[in-house]
Amino acid sequence: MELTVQDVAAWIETSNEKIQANKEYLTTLDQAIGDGDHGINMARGFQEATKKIAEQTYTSSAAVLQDTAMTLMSKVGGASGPLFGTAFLKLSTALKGSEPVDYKTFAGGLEEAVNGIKQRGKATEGEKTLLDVWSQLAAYFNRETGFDGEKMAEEAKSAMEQTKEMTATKGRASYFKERSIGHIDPGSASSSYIFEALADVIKGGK
Amino acid sequence: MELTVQDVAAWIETSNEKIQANKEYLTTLDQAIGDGDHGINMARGFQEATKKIAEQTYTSSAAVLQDTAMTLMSKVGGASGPLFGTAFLKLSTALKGSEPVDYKTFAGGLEEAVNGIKQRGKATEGEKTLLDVWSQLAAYFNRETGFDGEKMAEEAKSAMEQTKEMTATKGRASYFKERSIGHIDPGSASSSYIFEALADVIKGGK
Amino acid sequence: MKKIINDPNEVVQEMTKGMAVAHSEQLHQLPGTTVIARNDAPNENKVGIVSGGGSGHEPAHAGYVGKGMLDAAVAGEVFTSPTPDQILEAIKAVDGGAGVFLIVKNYTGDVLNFEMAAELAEAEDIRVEKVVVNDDVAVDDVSSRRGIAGTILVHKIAGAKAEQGGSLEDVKSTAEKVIENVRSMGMALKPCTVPAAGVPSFELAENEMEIGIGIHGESGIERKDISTADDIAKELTDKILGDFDFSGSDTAVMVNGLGSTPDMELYIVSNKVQAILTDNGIYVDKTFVGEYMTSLEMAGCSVTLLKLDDELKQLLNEPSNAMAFQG
Amino acid sequence: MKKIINDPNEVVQEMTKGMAVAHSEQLHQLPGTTVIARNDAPNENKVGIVSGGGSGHEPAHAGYVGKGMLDAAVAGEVFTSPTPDQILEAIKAVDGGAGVFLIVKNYTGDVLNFEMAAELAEAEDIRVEKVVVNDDVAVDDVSSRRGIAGTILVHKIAGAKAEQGGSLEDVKSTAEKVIENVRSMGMALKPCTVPAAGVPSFELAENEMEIGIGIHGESGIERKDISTADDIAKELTDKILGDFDFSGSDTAVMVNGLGSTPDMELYIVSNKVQAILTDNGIYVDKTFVGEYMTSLEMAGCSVTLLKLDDELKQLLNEPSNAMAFQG
Ligand SMILES: Nc1ncnc2c1ncn2[C@@H]1O[C@H](COP(=O)(O)OP(=O)(O)O)[C@@H](O)[C@H]1O
Ligand SMILES: Nc1ncnc2c1ncn2[C@@H]1O[C@H](COP(=O)(O)OP(=O)(O)O)[C@@H](O)[C@H]1O
Ligand SMILES: [Mg+2]
Ligand SMILES: [Mg+2]
Ligand SMILES: [Mg+2]
Ligand SMILES: [Mg+2]
Repeated sequence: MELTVQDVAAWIETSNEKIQANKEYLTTLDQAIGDGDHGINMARGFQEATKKIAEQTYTSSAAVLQDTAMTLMSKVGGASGPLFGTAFLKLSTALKGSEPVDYKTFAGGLEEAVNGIKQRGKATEGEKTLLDVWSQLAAYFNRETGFDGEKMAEEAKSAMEQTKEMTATKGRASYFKERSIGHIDPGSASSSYIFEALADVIKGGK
Repeated sequence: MELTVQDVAAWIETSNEKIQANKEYLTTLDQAIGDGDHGINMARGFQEATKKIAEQTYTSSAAVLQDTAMTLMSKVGGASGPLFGTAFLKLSTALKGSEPVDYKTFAGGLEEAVNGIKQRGKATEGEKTLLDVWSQLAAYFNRETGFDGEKMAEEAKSAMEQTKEMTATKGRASYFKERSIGHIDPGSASSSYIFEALADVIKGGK
Repeated sequence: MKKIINDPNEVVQEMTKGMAVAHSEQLHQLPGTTVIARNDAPNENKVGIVSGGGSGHEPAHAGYVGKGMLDAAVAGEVFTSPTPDQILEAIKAVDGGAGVFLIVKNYTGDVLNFEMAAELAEAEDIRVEKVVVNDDVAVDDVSSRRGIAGTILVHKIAGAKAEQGGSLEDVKSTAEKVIENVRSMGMALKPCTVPAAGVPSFELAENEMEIGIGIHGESGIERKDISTADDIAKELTDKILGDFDFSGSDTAVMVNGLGSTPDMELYIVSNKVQAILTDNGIYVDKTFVGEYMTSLEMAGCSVTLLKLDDELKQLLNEPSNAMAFQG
Repeated sequence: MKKIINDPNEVVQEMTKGMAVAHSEQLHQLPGTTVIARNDAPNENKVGIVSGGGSGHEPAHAGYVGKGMLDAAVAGEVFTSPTPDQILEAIKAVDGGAGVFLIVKNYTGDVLNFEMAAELAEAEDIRVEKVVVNDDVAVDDVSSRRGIAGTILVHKIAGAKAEQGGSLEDVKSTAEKVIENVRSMGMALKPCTVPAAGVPSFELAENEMEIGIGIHGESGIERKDISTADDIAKELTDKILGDFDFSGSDTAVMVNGLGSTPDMELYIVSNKVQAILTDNGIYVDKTFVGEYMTSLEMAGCSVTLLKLDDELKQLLNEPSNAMAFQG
């Protein structure tokens, strides 16, 4: 299968649904090892992104993702705003000109997104940040050859779960040092919802 | 009987004991219809007055009461400081030259104290203030002809109890208007302890 | 009781000492007292301005000691009026020959102690005049009205008048004009705890607020469910406007925090107050938002409105170098 | 949640609007943003100074907008860094041709968003430089140290330098000198509640305090039983003195309240801090006591120490008309 403009728009919409539904849970995660606003930030940003996309008719996936990126950048704030903004912007750029989006192009776009996050956040894998989910998903996409909703959702969940045992060395959670162990990283949780949303779209064959 | 210098010093000391023992109760009364500092204020003032008196040897009751007055004036603060200070100062002035103090002189001194309180506080009887206790005691002394600890203590207690049914129209309790009904006036309670202390001294024949 | 203190009975001494040390370039403490005075006091031929009252209302009153405002502030125990001997020391320290002016808040304790101090000063041949501030419209009976945040505007304007060389009578009549034209109204969400008492001075349920409360927790007009900032602003402002006719006037507005209310909330209230005043044809010349007259860590706010004429406007805008007053 | 607000999601908009209306003689809000700017901005050939960050730290940052300090402040959502587009608006509004200087607190969110804004501004041919303040010695790793109350001293000194006509490079190197020489350490007794969250951001038992906590409730060094003000002052000051050698130096001291700690308690702490510094042969040139960098209604305080040379001393003493800074 390939991703159509409608699929990509549905992805953002479904991400928003999941984030709204888990807004309080995300905030609780951020209260444990951060400042308790992650759910609020993400819910605000994805709400606006969904609204923006619903108001427009798009002819390219890249355009959907670019509007998503710009909205997240200007509405989320905090550490996660520029990082998610960068991730979607890099993905958008990589997808430009491919319509519908084939698997390989998307996998390459994810790699670009990961590089963008790394550069912006000066983080590497294992520092207990949203990068850990994006990076593991990019690697998974690189290993595989076609979209598989089931496996992708599993991969996202497991990547998120794995942050639980890590010691945070970036972002607010790093102030907790070893005490950050045992808590899921909030940004990884919301990243996992984003990939689960994509999995839903793929499974639904939308 | 007549009051000696030792009796008068014992009066202040016993007043202090009673006030210290009831410090929290007085504060509770003031929390209900005031600002919750009456016990603290009185305890601070009488502690200092007792200390001052203990440090000195006195040859006149008037001198004991004058030092009491000045100490209360400079250590109690709030509304009650100047009022108790004035009461003891007027009493002291009236007792000057009478040693030991006979009943009539003391009764006259109480009347002066009442006038002093009225003038300073611009209050009259029935406004639910410490004046109500001092005024009722002065009237009682005027009716009777000799010191009687038993009856005097009863009179003080009943005067204090009567403030419970009054509506406050002076001091902080007046902000509560009718809601001040049902609460004993804190300044009346501490005044009652002062007269009970005098009753103890008289009963003890000290 | 969660407080950063040492001995609950020494809080006032340690606070005044802390102030004097922190701001020694400008202020000092009179030895053996809790009086904070300007380093340049007494100023020859300038009327000395003294205020004070119970502690726990910081920055009132020592925060307003400085050029253009008070010459000295007398700090009593927490929520307890200072004693006449302390007030007398302040009066003596700031008398530069032109007399001393006392700004007293209308509480029995403050009035009695300042009155006695004035008598003692007069006995020492110092000319003393005073005003009693009663801006709190929560109390119906005008003679019983409490002095609350409006007091700070009296400090400012009387201080400026004295600094300009006004006589004792001038300062008094200007201060009286401020008092005639100033009204305040407050409310609280959470009580405070007097250190020596150790327990909150009153209780408010999780969903309750008290309208018209005094700055020591004295009873207000009504206890009811918490409403929005806009409703609260409206309730406080309406009560003030119902008491005094400000329509068509130039005014100064103060939105004052009682201790633990964030500036954020005060500005949200101020936002609505300004809108209400505009709707009522009242012009706002100057706005003060912040903690000016607190009640320890009480949560809540008060709104103050002062009608300005040209003299008051000019005096309000004079510079002041008091620590806690934004010129 | 006991707060005087309307809609928890509108607190920042209503606050900034309230500020602009209250202080319209001096400040205004950039339309469609939560940026507060000086009315006289941009000043031709003066370096524009911009700071900002999450809201909830009032008076930081908008309270420091004024002559001699900031040209504009950008308010993010509560405890959430502002976004690049808003910061860009501030930069554009204050650029008078001499470039714009950004003062950023060291939080990932603030750094990332200000960095992106700087890139956007450079794309529009505006010269931008920035510093990242990391004064909080509670964090061992220097690169992760948070920016807390010391930031205000950076605002003051960089602002004065720009006002004197310093170039973008001058302002930057002076600000860097402040950052090299400033250290802070805080503690909390009670948490605060973010309006949109509705519940306290952390819990502290009735008898507990947290040493080294951040201004958003980020974890500190140690949670333990509440001790006396003197012990707390000593713990905070010792940690600072252990991190940087202030001996023999002239310094500025700031004792900052986190939101609901009465001035009384801050002065009691200040009193002890001064004594400790004197014992250590450290000379205090200037002391600030009050709420400068808060954390909504958190209870607690921080101590900041800045080593002064002649330049810093002179710049610190320059006048400022910012609402929340006592010149
Ligand atoms: N340097 C970084 N690189 C990558 N991700 C980061 C970095 N710092 C923080 N994050 C992510 O951001 C999340 C926190 O986002 P959020 O709570 O919205 O912002 P803030 O920390 O500013 O309050 C963390 O859970 C983490 O996944
Ligand atoms: N005008 C007055 N005349 C006489 N007594 C008064 C007057 N005002 C107050 N009091 C007395 O003072 C008492 C309160 O004293 P206290 O609590 O020490 O002072 P404050 O009210 O200043 O806190 C009241 O209970 C009342 O008896
Ligand atoms: Mg967060
Ligand atoms: Mg009382
Ligand atoms: Mg009192
Ligand atoms: Mg945040």
